[in-house]
Amino acid sequence: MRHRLLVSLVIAGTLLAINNLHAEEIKIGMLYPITGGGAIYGSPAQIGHRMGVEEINLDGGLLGLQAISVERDTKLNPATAAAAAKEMITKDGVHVLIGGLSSSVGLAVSEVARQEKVIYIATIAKTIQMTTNKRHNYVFRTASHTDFEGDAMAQIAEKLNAKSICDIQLDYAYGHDLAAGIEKGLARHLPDTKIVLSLRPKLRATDYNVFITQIMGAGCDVVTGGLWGPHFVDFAKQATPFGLFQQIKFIAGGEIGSHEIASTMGRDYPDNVWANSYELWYHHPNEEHKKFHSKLSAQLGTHETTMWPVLAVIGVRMYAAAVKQAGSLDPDLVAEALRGMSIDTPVGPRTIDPTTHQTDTGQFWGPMVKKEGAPYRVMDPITYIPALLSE
Amino acid sequence: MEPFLEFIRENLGSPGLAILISNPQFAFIQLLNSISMGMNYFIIAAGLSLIFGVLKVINFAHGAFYMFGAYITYSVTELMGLSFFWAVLAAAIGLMLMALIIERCLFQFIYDKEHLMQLLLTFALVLILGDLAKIIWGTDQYSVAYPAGLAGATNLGITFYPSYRLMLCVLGPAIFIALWLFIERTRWGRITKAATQDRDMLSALGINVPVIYTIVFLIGSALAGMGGALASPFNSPAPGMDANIIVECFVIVIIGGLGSLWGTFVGALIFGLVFNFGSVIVPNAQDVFAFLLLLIVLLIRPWGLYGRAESEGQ
Amino acid sequence: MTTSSPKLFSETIQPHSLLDVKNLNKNFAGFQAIDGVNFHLFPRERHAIIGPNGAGKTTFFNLLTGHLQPTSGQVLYKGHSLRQLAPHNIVRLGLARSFQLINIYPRMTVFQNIQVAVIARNKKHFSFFKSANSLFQRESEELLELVTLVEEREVIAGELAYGKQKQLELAISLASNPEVLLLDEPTAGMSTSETNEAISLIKEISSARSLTLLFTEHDMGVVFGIADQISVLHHGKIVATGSPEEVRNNTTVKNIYLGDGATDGQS
Amino acid sequence: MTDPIDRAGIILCLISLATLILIPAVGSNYLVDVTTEILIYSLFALSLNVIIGYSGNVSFGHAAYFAIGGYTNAILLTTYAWPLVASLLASITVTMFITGIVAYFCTRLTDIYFAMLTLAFSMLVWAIAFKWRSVTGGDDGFVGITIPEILDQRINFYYFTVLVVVFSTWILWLICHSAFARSLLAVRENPTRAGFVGINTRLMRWWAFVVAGTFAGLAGALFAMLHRGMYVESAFWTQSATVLIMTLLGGMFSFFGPAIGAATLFLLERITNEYTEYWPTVLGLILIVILLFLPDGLVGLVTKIRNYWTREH
Repeated sequence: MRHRLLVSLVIAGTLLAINNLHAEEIKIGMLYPITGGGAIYGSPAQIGHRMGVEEINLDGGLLGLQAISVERDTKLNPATAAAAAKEMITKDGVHVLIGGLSSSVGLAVSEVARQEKVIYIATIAKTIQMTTNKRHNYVFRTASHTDFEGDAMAQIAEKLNAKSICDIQLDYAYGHDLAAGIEKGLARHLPDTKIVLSLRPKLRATDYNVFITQIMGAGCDVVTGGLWGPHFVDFAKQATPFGLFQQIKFIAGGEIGSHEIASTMGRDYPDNVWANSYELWYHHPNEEHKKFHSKLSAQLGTHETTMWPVLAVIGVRMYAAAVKQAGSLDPDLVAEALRGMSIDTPVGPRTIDPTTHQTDTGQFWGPMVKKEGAPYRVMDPITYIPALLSE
Repeated sequence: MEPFLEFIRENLGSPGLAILISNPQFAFIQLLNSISMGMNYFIIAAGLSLIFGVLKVINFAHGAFYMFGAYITYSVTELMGLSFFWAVLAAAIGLMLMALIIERCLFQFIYDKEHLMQLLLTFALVLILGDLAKIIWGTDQYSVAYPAGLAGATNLGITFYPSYRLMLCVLGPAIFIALWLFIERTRWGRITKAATQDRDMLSALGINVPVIYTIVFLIGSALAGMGGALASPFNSPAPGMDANIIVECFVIVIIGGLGSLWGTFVGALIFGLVFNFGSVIVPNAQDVFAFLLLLIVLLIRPWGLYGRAESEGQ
Repeated sequence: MTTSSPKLFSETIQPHSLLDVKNLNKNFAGFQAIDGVNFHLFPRERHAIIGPNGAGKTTFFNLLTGHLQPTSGQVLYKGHSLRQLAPHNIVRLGLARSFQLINIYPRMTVFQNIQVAVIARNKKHFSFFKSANSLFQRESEELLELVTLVEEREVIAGELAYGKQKQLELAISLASNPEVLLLDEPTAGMSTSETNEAISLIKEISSARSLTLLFTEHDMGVVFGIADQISVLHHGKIVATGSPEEVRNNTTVKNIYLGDGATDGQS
Repeated sequence: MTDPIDRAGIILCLISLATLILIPAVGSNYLVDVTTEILIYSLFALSLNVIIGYSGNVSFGHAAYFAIGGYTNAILLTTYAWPLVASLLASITVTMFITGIVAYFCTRLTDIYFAMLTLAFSMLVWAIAFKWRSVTGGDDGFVGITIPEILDQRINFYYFTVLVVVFSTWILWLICHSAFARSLLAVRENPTRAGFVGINTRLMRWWAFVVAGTFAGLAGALFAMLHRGMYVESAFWTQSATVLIMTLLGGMFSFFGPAIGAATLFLLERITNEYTEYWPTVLGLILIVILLFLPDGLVGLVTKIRNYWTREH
């Protein structure tokens, strides 16, 4: 029984090995969750990834080679992602890995990249570890990270003149990291303001009443939170009847200012929320963004577009630019080119720090307000808070 | 040992307990939180419990039914523009239809198989229904508005409390009483109850047992759909919401005692209380409450609070 | 063959009895299934317990083997209390039983069915690395011979004919090498010819192995064919004990089987 | 449940072993990686079958012991820099010890209650791995496990895995064909009868649980080394469900069935994922087919076909 399977495996493996001998294409590996709960983000990111690859080919390819996209579902599971990353490298022969949504998936893929000496560009995962203690030669990040995000939130708290702060973060890696980032940011911008209450609802929590009532009893004037996606939607829907948003200002990290959250919530989007987003379809920081948006909206078939595709596109572009500069696919040369690499993107210029491998990815921040004619809330005024840890 | 002690220190100790003791209003609000949460869970778990009681099948797909209920509510209210009441009805009926198809095409063939087989068949359904929801509704998340008149808060004298959640506090017991009356006071109910105890006896009496199975499965599924519909204003329909709820429903049904409606009701309340008061006292242990509760109950009472032992002498 | 013959309605504990039951009660949610039974089993007896349906025979049996726990009273085997003792410990003391409904391992072969019992008696069931196939082959085969199942050695037990399954179960019980063998309705559901074979088989085995036998049975042919002592159970009480002759002539017993008790038995 | 050690069986085993030894000669890193992972999952599934197939209890939390073994190995190798052999032995011992405690409580119950209690315990293990960040890395995962330099080479690690898995399989094979396993089968088939021939049924089930958990721990330890990381998802109940499906797919009434199921499911998932994002549906349909038509799994199917064939000719 067992040997038959193995024999067929051997045959399959031989064929694949032969296949891989002549690389005539540049294989761009993609790792996003496209099934289960993570698909809310992974599926739009997948579209962006494909757009990025298409761009390369429209541009005449790289080093005279066409680019193709090799895609795998991570299922938001680090072990699955690691196995998929390995498979893409050893079987499909990808030249680069791009993507990764959660901290653990990002770190797991980064570990594979280190072992296999393949470039990995993290486009969404924000964990600080990736570019600090877990950094290695081949990992780069185009996403923001929790220290940048926390610092921006502290800056807004300063602008809002916060006296005492309640912090609510999901009880997992991103939440813990962001809480630390906010604390560091507060030390810089508002050294006298204290966090009076720290709450940690579990990841994928469904009931926030117990936390909402604690916040309302704690006497803070500002809440900082990293409740992303459905967490924020549920929290806000449950907090509104308590009148939380009438009493307290909410600084929401986790891209709560993005189009998909605002449009999903429509008229239920609460008052007094200051939120962030990587990109806003109605805000054009440069000419390229207009073109990008019309292309994306044609792709999606809707005028309004989500934020995730641009993150994926930036990752692919960063790699393409590095290959061009290195004039080679050799990962060491490409990594060398990536250090300090600077490109233009639809959301402004982006540069990778040569020592930390972290891109200076800032975000748009602003209060979410009702506007004439818009069916849902928009950010206004929009401020770009750059990725600088000001002293 | 040192890292373990640190781990304990990190996770214990909060100002919550002090507030709870010193502020009765705060404690009262937590009580309301517990009840409304428990009732939301009860409506869903009652269906699970009913199905187990009669069919002896632990239905993993119950969470998926709940998710479909929430999605249907979104479609009916936001896309078709009908009122919330019709959406709840549509969710219940929609799930009944879905359950009918599943029961006739799949379930009826595995009633005589081992429990493991049945459990895994429902697990297969979870996988397929998850993809089906993705095909129909995509991977976006949606928001369902509170029904008119229940969006705000009600003044209870001591405190204001969200009207919608208060409605759940009333609706939960109402559904419990309705189910109880159905089982205790109607012919169909009595037959159903008899079916929980001895299937062979019923078929010997000439009662069409398969029909009872079908009906119970439909009612149980309708409750899941209704639960999803009722939760949708504060739990946004999104992929993966089935997985978020099903394990907690298992915990409730098992600590109450499999197949006992009263047990499920009590289990849901206990779960609500432990979850809410636990979150106040130990604010970062939400992940553990459900399983700790299950563990403690099963260690003390292996067949749940109101469950009966499988057989004497075993 | 038989040794002492106790008096009718004996209340005193004989020093040499194997099994003593003292004032045994079992109550099922208000229903008194066993009502203050005193009973003694002496070495090498072939003792039958009879009584109409619902008299409490099977309950009494299950109480003796620890399968049920009594509400009150005592079961002593060679002076040891059996209360709270797990089945496997009771078997260790030399008490084996069969069941009224067939109780074998249906998906294992006939040989394996018997072998498991032999393994257990030799306390080899925690041998993790001793290959099972050749273990206790001779001993298991002897038992197969004893119950005349040699030809069915490799048959899956669940596929055997009913009578043969009963024979197999007897062999399983014998494999624990008991001093006392308790058989619950050993011929229930058998055809006449199977029953006759079973009677001679049981007789033969019990004398060959010097077994003490305690069994319940409703077929009087079987009872009088095997037993040298009979106790009559009625409404959870033992109303008579004695030799077959004595019991046959006992008026109470006659009343139970012919008089009012007969209708009782139908309920 | 009998696997007669006939000549054909021995030849089959030798061929499998030879194939395993020769695989790296093909020169495909992918093939080596996939085979390594399949071997680990095979051991995991084989261990689960000691509970399911032999003692007749369905564990819904087997991933917990896999994770305990994996985390223990990860922590000892990396945080405390233990040598490999010591760390592996310690991982097995720790898993055995914890399984023993859990099994003490679980074996009090049977059937669905047993399944649910194993689920509860496994989720507790998951929660501890999740919350105890300073030791396990929490949900960031325990990334960057240091393994001895010699095993850093893909081929060397492969042969190491072959060695460990083949040896463990041999031990499991001995156990599953021992007097213990035969008595355990009796407990599965008829616990009442088994009790009345003198078998302590609960203790038997306890041992089965411990054996199963221990080998799952070893599989987990290998898994952590292969991925140079251990993640909380490996303790989640969905992982337990996956290994359960593997066991069922191969066939729980034969010794090698679960290993075949593990290999099949693993390859199926890899292949399907390349063509469609609807792997869950594919898995669901596979499950339904097994449950409705192939109760004895792939091994049962092969036996059926062979019987049909021999009858025809």
